[in-house]
Amino acid sequence: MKQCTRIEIVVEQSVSGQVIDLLHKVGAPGYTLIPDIRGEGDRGTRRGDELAGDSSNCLFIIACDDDTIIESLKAGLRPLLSRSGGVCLLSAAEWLRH
Amino acid sequence: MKQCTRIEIVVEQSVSGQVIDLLHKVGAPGYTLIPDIRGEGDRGTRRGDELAGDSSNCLFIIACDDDTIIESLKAGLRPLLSRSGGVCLLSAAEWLRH
Amino acid sequence: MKQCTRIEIVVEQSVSGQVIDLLHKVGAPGYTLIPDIRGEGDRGTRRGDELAGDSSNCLFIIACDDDTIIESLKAGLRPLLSRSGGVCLLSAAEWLRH
Amino acid sequence: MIDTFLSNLSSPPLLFFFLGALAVAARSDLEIPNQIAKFLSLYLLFAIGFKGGVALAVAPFDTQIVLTLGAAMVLSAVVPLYTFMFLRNRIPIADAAAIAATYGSVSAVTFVTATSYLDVSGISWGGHMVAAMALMESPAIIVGLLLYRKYALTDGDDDDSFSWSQLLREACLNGSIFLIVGSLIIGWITGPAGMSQISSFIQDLFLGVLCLFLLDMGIVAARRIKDLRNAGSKAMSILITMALVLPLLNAMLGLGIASALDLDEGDALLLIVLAASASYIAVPAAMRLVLPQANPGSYLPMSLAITFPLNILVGIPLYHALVRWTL
Amino acid sequence: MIDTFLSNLSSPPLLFFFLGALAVAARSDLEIPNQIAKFLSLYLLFAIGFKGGVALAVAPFDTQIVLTLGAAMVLSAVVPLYTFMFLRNRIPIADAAAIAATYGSVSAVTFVTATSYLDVSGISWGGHMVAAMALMESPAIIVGLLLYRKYALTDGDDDDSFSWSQLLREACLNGSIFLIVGSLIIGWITGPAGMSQISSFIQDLFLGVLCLFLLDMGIVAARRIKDLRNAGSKAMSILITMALVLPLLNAMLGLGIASALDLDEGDALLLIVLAASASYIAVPAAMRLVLPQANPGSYLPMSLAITFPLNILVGIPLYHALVRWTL
Amino acid sequence: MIDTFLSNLSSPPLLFFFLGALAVAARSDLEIPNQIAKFLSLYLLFAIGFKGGVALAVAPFDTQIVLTLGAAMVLSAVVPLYTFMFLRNRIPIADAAAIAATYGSVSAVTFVTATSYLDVSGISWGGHMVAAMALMESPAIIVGLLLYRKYALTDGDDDDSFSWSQLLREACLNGSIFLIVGSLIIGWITGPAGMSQISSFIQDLFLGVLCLFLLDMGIVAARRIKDLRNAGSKAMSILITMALVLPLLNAMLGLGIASALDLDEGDALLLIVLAASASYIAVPAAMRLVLPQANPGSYLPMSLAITFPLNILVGIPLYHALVRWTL
Ligand SMILES: Nc1ncnc2c1ncn2[C@@H]1O[C@H](COP(=O)(O)O)[C@@H](O)[C@H]1O
Ligand SMILES: Nc1ncnc2c1ncn2[C@@H]1O[C@H](COP(=O)(O)O)[C@@H](O)[C@H]1O
Ligand SMILES: Nc1ncnc2c1ncn2[C@@H]1O[C@H](COP(=O)(O)O)[C@@H](O)[C@H]1O
Ligand code: NA
Ligand code: NA
Ligand code: NA
Repeated sequence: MKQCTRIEIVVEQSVSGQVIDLLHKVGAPGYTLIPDIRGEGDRGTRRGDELAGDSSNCLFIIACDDDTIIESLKAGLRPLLSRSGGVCLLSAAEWLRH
Repeated sequence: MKQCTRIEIVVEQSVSGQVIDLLHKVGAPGYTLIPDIRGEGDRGTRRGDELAGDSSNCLFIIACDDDTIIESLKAGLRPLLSRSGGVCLLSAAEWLRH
Repeated sequence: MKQCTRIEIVVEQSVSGQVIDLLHKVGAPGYTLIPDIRGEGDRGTRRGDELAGDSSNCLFIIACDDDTIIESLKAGLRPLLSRSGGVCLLSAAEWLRH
Repeated sequence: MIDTFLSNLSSPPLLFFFLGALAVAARSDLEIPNQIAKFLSLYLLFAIGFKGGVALAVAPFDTQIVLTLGAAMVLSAVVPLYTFMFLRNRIPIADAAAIAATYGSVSAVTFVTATSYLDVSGISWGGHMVAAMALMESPAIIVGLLLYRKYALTDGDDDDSFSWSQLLREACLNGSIFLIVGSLIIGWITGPAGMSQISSFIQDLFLGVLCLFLLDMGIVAARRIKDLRNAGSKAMSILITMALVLPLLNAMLGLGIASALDLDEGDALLLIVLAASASYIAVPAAMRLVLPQANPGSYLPMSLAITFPLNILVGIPLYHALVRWTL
Repeated sequence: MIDTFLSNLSSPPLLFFFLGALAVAARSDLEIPNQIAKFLSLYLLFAIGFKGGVALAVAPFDTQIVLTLGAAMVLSAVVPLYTFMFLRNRIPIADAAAIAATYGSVSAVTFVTATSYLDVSGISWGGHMVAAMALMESPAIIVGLLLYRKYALTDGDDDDSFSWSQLLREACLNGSIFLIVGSLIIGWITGPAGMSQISSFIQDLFLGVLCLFLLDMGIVAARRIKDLRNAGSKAMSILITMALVLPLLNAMLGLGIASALDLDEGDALLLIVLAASASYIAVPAAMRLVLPQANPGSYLPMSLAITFPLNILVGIPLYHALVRWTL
Repeated sequence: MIDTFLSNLSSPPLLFFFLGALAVAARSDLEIPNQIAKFLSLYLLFAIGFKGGVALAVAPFDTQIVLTLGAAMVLSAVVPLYTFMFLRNRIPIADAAAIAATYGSVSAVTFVTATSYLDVSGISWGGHMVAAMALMESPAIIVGLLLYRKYALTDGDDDDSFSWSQLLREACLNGSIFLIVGSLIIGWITGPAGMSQISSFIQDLFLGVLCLFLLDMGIVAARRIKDLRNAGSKAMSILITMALVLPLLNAMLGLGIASALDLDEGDALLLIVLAASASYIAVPAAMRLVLPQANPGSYLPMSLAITFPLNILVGIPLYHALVRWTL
């Protein structure tokens, strides 16, 4: 078991590629991605009904134990979140190493 | 960064509308919704195989920094959870503001 | 409200049956399962594009307040994670009892 | 008669049902994605509804049709009554009410399989039978819930959450009921002219889609059998017996009504099949919302894993033989 | 003319649109799974593109066709100009730009509904109109964004995130545009020989698929109406008026061009329908990436919940009557 | 011969494969939803299996058919042997075993593309070739794993997780193998009578569905090429060379067997295509469970991004020319 930070990011599906690029750039050790989900926030409801022009969200989960990586990830996310909306939550977790 | 509570609710898909209504009523700042997922609990297995009469679950994630809202959300959820089952977990998190 | 541990497991979709068997064996009180999701880690990208031979991941969420169960779950997961990859995160949470 | 059985069992749709069940038994990972299964089911409802509506447009209502529709609704309200009375002291009362509703209501796929059985055998049937099916979906749900409220709630608890409007919405506006009724009405409005526009889609593909859908049904029904085994309680033997006996009993009732109304061969068979079939989509969906106390682990395996295969494999040719023999 | 209206309203696809809207109004849970809806839409684009390409292969380009294509593109660039100018001081400027792009661009499903209206009425139309539709998707997006940049960014902010290559990619390589253009080219390469291989798939199923797709459109459009009600701001009345007036205005422009170019009855109607229709797939997708400041809650309900039903229910027969009367 | 190439390249299905690849190259967001892609693939397996079964029902087994089936299985067991021997000292041994299994097994879509190539060219082929395909899916998986266990596990580790029953289940009961074998048997049981019930669904739609499926294959294959570029190691050049050479080598072996058995033109071509094709569904699925040590990043791009396009674009007409020239 190892202490780490669990980072959870919800953004619009269409910018998921940009988040993946960012994760590669900052050197995140991996990520899990739940695509095509829904949500509601300041920018209205996203019902994931693409044919109605509605967008979907997606959710990234990243376990990371390197603070430098976390800081650059946060820095890279901010402009993206303020442009296209979304949330990013951080919390402490224990990572079961295999 | 801002302290907040991360609320995670798993309920049967068919009551998701009631949860959304509740979130609107208590004034939650937003939510993320993962529809059509599976699970197992006291009320049996939900395989999400609707054509076999099986129900799905859905998962709500809500970041909230207002304790009044959280309390009314909890109060509103209890009868729903005891009627139709499900779980609600709360934990502390940091919210990256954009 | 009750203290509990929130366990989150990401594994390849094809071993989800083994995880469910394990959960039954150790006596977990229930689980929530998000199937067919994506991810990237040491073993490459899993785009969930089965027809291209690509595998999917799935994510389990387990709320548990019994330490014995948690320990046997961790013990059962380790070989599975080292064989087929994945992550397991544990954190503290409060469980709203209905 | 053995002949009819064998030819029924060797029709492609039923063989694909077996294939699906076999996949589960052999622990193959064969699976129809769930959105696809839902789509195949929407297609079948859309096609059968439209077809029924067009048939109604060319052969309009007469007294016999009105009587048939009325009898179908009564059937769907009566079956829950005796089912509930038999079960209510034997199993939890919420489960008894849910099972009553399940068997009073109908299974659209069983009906569709019976229509394609008739089509392949060259026996005609009336479009109003689709309307009869649609009318039989809801009454049982309402009767089931009223029975539960009458017998379970003497102590007055849980009463506050009851709402007639929710009950009626769940009973009558379930997506599958809505689609079949809507397609029926549209088929009836557009008539043969509408049919000529979409008949390749609706008629030519029908049996192929039914094959794939029954493949999926075979898979889910077989999984349910496994579930049944897991449960293995005392009550289970009652439930299994009921799941085998009720369809036959209800079929007899259907046969009685069919011969009283002097229905044609095809319509008689369809009415019997409706009586004998049990719901596994509309009723469970409604029960989860209006009667969450009932355990889906009891009523679902009964209708899906026992009654459904019983009806499509043995029931249809058996009821057909009875119809021939009686009428 | 009343006749044309009624026969349009009683065609199966339109009735299924109503059925979808009714499902939402009645609070039924009827729903088409989203991957299925996406697939039905891919099918329609694939089929109409291929059909158009094959038609082009047998009746190759002439001057009138080239002029039609040119006029279509100009139309798609001009409509955003006056739409934006009218709106820019009345609502937030990003919204004005997005609405301008929405109405300059086109709706493939409206087009497809018009082609099936023509097919059912036995009126011929040219395959190059599919190319015209494809050409009209993108220019409006580019014009809309340029207008926004010219009028909104005097203060210079937000400028850094702009990239021409991203804009062009979003405008021209959106999946739906790519598929229709690609299918058009493939249909054009393979010609009637290719068509004979896949015509059952492409032609025979077309109207049936369109029924199911419009069922879904009815559902999503009706949900949007509910959204509109929720919003209920002052600006909303402007937006609703625009959503009703713009299609008629743009249709007039289309009619003018059609009669200037002396188009045939079928092609004239299709050009008008293209002018009158508003995008709800390609433009919103592009706007979310290149102009996230615009609120989808304004431009989407306009095109989807008002302009789209207006066009398919009333517009097509009305424009047809105008074409007959003018040409 | 150039003619055959060009006409192959200009058939709609192959052009849609190019279109998919182009979409990725142009960075369009065109995408087939994954449940839809899975459904299209289930449809193709269902249709080709059923068709093969019906063909078997009318032209039953003779010695040559039995010999063909036997030869097919042997082929599928032999190819992995030499592939593994060549690779085992050049790349990680688990990867060598997985690649060996991949190339010994077959690609159903390549086979299906070849059958539609034959159908469009008016050349007949035997239903037993579908059985041959089904028989070739599994042996290579077992041989591949046995090779790995023989050569990798001298140090005895990891041995505990091995289970013959799991291996056999993964090798033989994979969903796609199960569906094709099941459909073959059902087609064989119901024969032409069954076919007449579902032929519109199975035959008329086949090429249209193949177009959409190859569109998706073009997309995923092109993404894999991008993956290959990312990897860019020394071993990669070996892998790329193998992915180009193995299909040709295996095709020669197939040609030899075909002429030894004196097969007809159509059957000969299909046997060669089976030999030349490499698996990208059944084998990877099995490998992930029974040999998770192997890196899917090596064997998948080989079969999917190189061998698959090579076979359908160049291979089929080339092998056809060779068959014509030899037999
Ligand atoms: N308070 C919140 N809790 C959970 N998810 C949120 C919250 N606010 C926004 N989201 C998610 O982030 C997406 C974009 O949010 P916004 O930019 O506020 O519209 C929404 O569609 C939700 O999925
Ligand atoms: N201990 C648990 N951990 C995670 N999810 C649970 C747990 N218990 C129940 N659930 C979820 O909540 C749903 C309803 O639970 P129940 O009412 O206990 O049947 C289940 O289908 C699961 O998805
Ligand atoms: N650091 C991480 N954070 C979140 N998810 C991860 C992480 N590493 C791996 N995963 C997930 O676990 C799966 C298998 O990981 P691996 O065994 O490292 O390839 C990946 O496909 C991801 O979905
Ligand atoms: Na019944
Ligand atoms: Na327009
Ligand atoms: Na091979």
